[in-house]
Amino acid sequence: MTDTLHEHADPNLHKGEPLVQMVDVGKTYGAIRALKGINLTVNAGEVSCVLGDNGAGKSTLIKIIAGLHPHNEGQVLVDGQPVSFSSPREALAHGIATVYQDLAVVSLMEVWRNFFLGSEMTGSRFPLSGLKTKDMKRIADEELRKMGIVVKNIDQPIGELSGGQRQCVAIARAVYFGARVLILDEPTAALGVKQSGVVLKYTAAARDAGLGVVFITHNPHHAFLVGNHFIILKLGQAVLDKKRSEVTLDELTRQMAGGDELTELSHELQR
Amino acid sequence: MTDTLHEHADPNLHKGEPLVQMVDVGKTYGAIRALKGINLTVNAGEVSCVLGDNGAGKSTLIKIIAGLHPHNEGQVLVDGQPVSFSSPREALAHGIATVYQDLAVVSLMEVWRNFFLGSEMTGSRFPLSGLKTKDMKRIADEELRKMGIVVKNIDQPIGELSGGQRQCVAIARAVYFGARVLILDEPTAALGVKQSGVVLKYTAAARDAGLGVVFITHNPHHAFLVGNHFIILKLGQAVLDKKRSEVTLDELTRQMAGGDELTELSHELQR
Amino acid sequence: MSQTVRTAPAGAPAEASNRVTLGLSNRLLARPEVGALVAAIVIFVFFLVVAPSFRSPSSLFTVLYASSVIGIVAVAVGLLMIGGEFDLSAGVITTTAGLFNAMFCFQLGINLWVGAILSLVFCLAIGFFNGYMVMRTGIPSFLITLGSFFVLQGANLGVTKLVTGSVSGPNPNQMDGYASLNFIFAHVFQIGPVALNITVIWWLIFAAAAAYVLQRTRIGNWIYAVGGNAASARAVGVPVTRVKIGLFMTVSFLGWFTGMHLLYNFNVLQAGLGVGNEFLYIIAAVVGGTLMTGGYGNTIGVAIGSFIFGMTSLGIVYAGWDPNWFRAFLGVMLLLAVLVNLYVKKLSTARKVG
Amino acid sequence: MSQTVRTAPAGAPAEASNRVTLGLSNRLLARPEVGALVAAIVIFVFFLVVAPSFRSPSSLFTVLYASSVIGIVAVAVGLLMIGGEFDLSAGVITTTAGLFNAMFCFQLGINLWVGAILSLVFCLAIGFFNGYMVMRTGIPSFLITLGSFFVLQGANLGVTKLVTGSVSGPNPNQMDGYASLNFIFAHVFQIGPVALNITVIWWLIFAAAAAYVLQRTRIGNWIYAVGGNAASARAVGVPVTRVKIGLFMTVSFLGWFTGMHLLYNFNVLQAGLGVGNEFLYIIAAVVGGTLMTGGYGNTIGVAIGSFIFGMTSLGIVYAGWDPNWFRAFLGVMLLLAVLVNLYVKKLSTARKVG
Amino acid sequence: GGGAPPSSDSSGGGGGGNSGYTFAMITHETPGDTFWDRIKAGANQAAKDTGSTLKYSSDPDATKQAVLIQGAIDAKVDGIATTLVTPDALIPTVKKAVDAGIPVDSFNSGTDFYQQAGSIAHFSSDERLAGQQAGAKAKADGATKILCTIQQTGSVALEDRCAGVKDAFPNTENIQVNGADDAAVTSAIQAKLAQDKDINWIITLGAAQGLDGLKAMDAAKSSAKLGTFDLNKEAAEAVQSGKIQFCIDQQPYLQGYLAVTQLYLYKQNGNLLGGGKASLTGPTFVDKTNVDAILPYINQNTR
Ligand SMILES: Nc1ncnc2c1ncn2[C@@H]1O[C@H](COP(=O)(O)OP(=O)(O)OP(=O)(O)O)[C@@H](O)[C@H]1O
Ligand SMILES: Nc1ncnc2c1ncn2[C@@H]1O[C@H](COP(=O)(O)OP(=O)(O)OP(=O)(O)O)[C@@H](O)[C@H]1O
Ligand SMILES: [Mg+2]
Ligand SMILES: [Mg+2]
Repeated sequence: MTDTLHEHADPNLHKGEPLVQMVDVGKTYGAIRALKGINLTVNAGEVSCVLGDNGAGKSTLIKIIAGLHPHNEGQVLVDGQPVSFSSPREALAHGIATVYQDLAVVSLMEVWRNFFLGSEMTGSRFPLSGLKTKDMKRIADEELRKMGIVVKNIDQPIGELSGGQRQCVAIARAVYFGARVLILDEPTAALGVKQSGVVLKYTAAARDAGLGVVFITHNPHHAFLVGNHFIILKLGQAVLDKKRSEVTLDELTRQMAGGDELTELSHELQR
Repeated sequence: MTDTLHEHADPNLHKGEPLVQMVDVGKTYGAIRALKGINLTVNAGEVSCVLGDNGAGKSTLIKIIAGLHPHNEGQVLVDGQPVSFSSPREALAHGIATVYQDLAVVSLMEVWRNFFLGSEMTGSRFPLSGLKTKDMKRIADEELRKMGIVVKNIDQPIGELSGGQRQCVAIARAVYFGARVLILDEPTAALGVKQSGVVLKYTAAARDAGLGVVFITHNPHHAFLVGNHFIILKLGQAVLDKKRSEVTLDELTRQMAGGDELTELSHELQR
Repeated sequence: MSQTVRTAPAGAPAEASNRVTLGLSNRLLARPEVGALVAAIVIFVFFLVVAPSFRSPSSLFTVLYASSVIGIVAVAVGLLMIGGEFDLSAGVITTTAGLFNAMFCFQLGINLWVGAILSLVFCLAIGFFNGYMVMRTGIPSFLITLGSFFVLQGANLGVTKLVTGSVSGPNPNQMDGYASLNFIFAHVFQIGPVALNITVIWWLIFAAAAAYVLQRTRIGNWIYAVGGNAASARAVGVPVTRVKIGLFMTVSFLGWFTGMHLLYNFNVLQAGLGVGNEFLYIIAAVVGGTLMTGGYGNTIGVAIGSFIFGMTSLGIVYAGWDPNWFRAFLGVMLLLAVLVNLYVKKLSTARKVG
Repeated sequence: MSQTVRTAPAGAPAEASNRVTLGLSNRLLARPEVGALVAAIVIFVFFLVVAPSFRSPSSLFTVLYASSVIGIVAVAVGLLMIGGEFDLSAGVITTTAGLFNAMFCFQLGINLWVGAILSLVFCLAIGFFNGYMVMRTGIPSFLITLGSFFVLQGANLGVTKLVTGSVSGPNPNQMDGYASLNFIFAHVFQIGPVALNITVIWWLIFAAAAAYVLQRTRIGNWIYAVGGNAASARAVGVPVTRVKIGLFMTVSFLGWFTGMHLLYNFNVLQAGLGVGNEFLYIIAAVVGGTLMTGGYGNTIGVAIGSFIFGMTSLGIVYAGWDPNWFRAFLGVMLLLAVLVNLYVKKLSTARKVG
Repeated sequence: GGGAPPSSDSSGGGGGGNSGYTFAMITHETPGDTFWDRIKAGANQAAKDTGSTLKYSSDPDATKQAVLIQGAIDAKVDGIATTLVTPDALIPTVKKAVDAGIPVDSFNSGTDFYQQAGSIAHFSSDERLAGQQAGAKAKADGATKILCTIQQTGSVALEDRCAGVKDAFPNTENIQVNGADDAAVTSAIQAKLAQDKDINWIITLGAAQGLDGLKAMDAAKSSAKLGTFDLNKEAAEAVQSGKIQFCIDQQPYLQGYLAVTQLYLYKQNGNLLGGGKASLTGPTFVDKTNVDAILPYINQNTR
């Protein structure tokens, strides 16, 4: 997989250079406030982890970067230029690829078509030139195998896959096409231990290839394995914003959940 | 929450008594085999954990018990009687309540309507008698608060909630209405540490109230905290089937993922 | 603005901090029927200005009558659409109902009440058939009811021809039971200078009853659920099949009702009547804020949609515009109504409280 | 059965164990058009048996012609439906196209080619308008195109009356350019005893081209995606708005094409023509296996659907059945076609390989 | 079948029994209209009387009507009777039939074009003339303004009728109504009467719309008078009771009967009716003076 990443990564990335910056960004959905005063910098070659409770605004945050919803307040800068994406296509054109928590795939379409959707391989640039169907099937299959996912039939509609398998397709796609910034919204939530491990390795590899990564998760252990920078959201506001060097796993866990709940719980439930 | 459970639990449940038994059950989706030769017993007052890789057939297994898909092979017994549910309504009539991984809620409907959907509170048994709207809103709100979820407006369409919040509504509903058997398909996947803890406590409380619980998860730690019985599926077949006394957390984790991958990974990724 | 924001004490942010209670004006604006209401008012005022003869009370009642004849079936079609299905046979079933009643009683020489009740049973059976086929086969209701639309249209003609030897039904006005049926289905109340057709009253009753069922009963909850997400609804134990079949039967019930009105008001029905009305019902429902894909809407909105349609099609006549352009005006009016509706809905979500 | 099951070596169960390659017969059965094809064959054989005059080759070509006139626009409507939208103005736009061309050239006395091209531009503009409004406002396409349906219908009548003083357009057959346009849009090839209308050839070309685009090009991929799940498609960078607008314009392009055929074949167009055809297109698409909700279907299937419709409506006439029951027969035939289609699809998934 | 006249065992024009001919009749009928039902009744009776087989089909869309004619050619029928409502659209196909050696006659509409089409004979009422006569009657009755209702959008024949009325009485206004819905027709006429108080005469183009017009006048408390095209039982009774001033009858039964009989006689004898001109079956007026005589025929569906 590292080869895939290096092949596709933008060669002009320099570690530590800011790719995406959010300055005092806020967002309301009609009457409901989802985000307020968020500052976040995504640097090349670093993983920024966003943690937080359910409904804290994590998905909203990344939907803004990905161009799915415009922000209402503050500024988003990409490569230093202020932007307000009106469609994900624009974000993709800036090399920002995203795995969404809830809108990953088109159920009725085949696995390989989903994999290449929006970035199909064609013979020429002419819009009606034929698709390279065989190559696309082969590549989709290979990339999925690298994640340890073997779909029974690459021509199956993706709606027939299990929830985790679908998630893997979406992740494999984003990694394959994510040239500069990779955004992952709870990528490991639906995955088993093994697949989670693979995703974490991918994340690390992407970071090492110089990409900027935003990694959203509920799992402080996962976050701490790969993150360079941690932000914890609560009710739409950042309550913690620290470098890896300034924080410990214990602190993260405590901040996330009001303490070592899991350990406590295990005592409580012990029989 | 324990009070909720005790209020609603069937008083005739006796610990250890088998509620649901699956004997050599198999299932194919058209050309695709999803399950084969599964034996599983859900006893009153016990938690049966089903673990397995993505696509192993966990969701398929519980969809059979829940009456969503009929099985093709073998037998399902409820209270010793062979059954083949043709709709979830029949399963619910047998006191089997389920939280599904992928079809939890009706997005356009209000939170409280979703909570009570299918089990509305009405003034009388007459089908056109008025709904007890106020009571329903109050109870939905209370039950959600018990899980630590505060929705901004109980009249909001549930589609506007975050993924985790939606999951919580579905869980709270199943617990509230689950009178005999409670089935949870990856309930903690979308949840933060804190909410996960709440769900685990619920699960334990349900068990202690005498319900039979089927708990599906990717997380061996969560499973081990509450489970009495563990089954690991691989490619539709059971590869491990042991009582709590016969197994350790380490063994579970190893079996699930081919070993202590996470620990290994953390070494690998350590910088 | 009149919104209230309850902010919890700072110490307990996780508990209730950004909890929100929407103000009355926002809650009102968010209702599906309000957009339609505003559109109706705009169009009403518009015609008051451009069409002097629109201003008399009797004109209003003519418009109400025209709206009610579309509106009664539209109530049921709206419910069905909220439940996620279509019924293209809703137009011709009105004619089937009337013809069945008239011919049956004429041939056997029995009381019209018997025929009316048998006709009702027959219509309900058609509704049941539609619903059963849709649920059983999984074929979209558009296709199933298109089939029954064609079959009923053909049967109206074929059976009438067979029974009466012509293509119009017999005239029931000399038969037993006519007076009472005429009163129930087609009476006209003279209130001073204006004539109020009883269908207007029925229309309002049906719309209100349906609104009650939708908002306040378990069945209403189920209707929204089967339309919004049938799979989820089934998963939590909603009897999806029964609800949908019930909705199809509701459509055929109100189709029967309108058929009775047509029979006892106009006495003679030609076999080709009713074709095309199925779309007017759908238009009324959609203009009234019902979602084409199901799960959202309201019968009050549907009633307003019917009123908009009735008002527009007669308003053009009252205004005395060139009849050749009738359809063009109608189209523009409909688009305007829908746009106003949309604009109001946007307003309701764009107002901030945070 | 001819399926192959590749079983991996027992040592590596996690790698590829229950991986499956479907056999040819199962893969064939799973295609959207196969059900329609089987239904078409059943109906074809049925009419061969019951209608002696159906058996002559010239009858077949008449059926093909009738199918092609529906089928050309149905190809585009099928694409649009796969893309998740409807177009109710597809029927009247054919008339608009023809009338525009005839009246424009007649009034100005210029070459018909000029009018034909301007008419094309005009139709594309209507398609663009439909698509733009749908995407811009988020109002369902059913409503937007219902509006343009009414407006075009009214304008066809109003403008024609205004320009020619009657309700039919002028006859272009003495004007410059008629011969070449007639050849392109309405030529009839005499092949021995049978007459093959050029529209049949065009129909097959359009259906094949659309099938190629759908299956083999990036745009086809996008059409499926915007119909299957517009939000997901947008999220991965598919230009949803452009794709949908393009689809609406395709419908109006083929509507224009059919309008040209009507004009140069029948010479005089009545302003009321084309109303109701929009549903025939939708029927053809749905009978051909297109999903009403979008994301699934195939233009070969749509072509077969058009053929089923053409065959059924003429077959009933060839069979000489009681014309009063025509519609009833048509309804039953359509239901049968859809049921056969469904049955075949069930077959394809019920066959096991595990 | 309904009320065929009690005809003695058929012996038409020198033949009879089973002639073995198959004729096709193709019209632009909108299904379920009593007017067309009379045409069919006449045609069926003629087929019975001449011992021929009749295949009837129809489509209101001219382009599809042309396909139906093509279908009749394919089926190699012995003769075709068709309406020529959109002559230019149908003539090419009719010519094909003639070229294929199938005799064609025409009826109901297309008076000015039947010869050009190669039709051997034509039976119709002149729509425009009928309209003019209706307009003249209303004028004589003291009309100050006439309302003419058109129940099918964009139909040439209906437009012609209203145009005729306007010829005779320029202060005539048209409205479009939805003929498939009596309630809609009633309210539209009612609205028009309220909008324009000058209207004191209404001419409807179909019997059912005439009856709807009466309802509308009742409701609008209008004292206008009403005449209508076409006949049915209720309309005739309304004429009898003086509510409708007149019905214009173009004798559809006769048109259908003659069209088929002409084909039969042409095949059998080479007979031609009309002497190279269209044979008019109307307009005839049914009013208070003659309605009693005609009513029995209406009741048996032949008038
Ligand atoms: N389309 C929407 N309309 C209205 N409110 C919304 C919408 N989407 C999200 N919200 C609200 O915004 C807040 C933040 O939601 P978001 O999805 O960003 O949370 P999250 O942090 O991703 O939670 P989770 O971990 O459960 O996925 C929630 O309170 C939610 O109810
Ligand atoms: N409706 C369906 N049609 C065809 N195949 C299906 C269908 N649903 C599931 N499958 C297949 O059955 C297998 C088991 O799926 P299932 O959803 O039970 O897995 P799972 O163990 O729940 O996985 P996950 O942990 O990812 O949710 C998968 O290979 C999947 O592709
Ligand atoms: Mg989220
Ligand atoms: Mg699962």
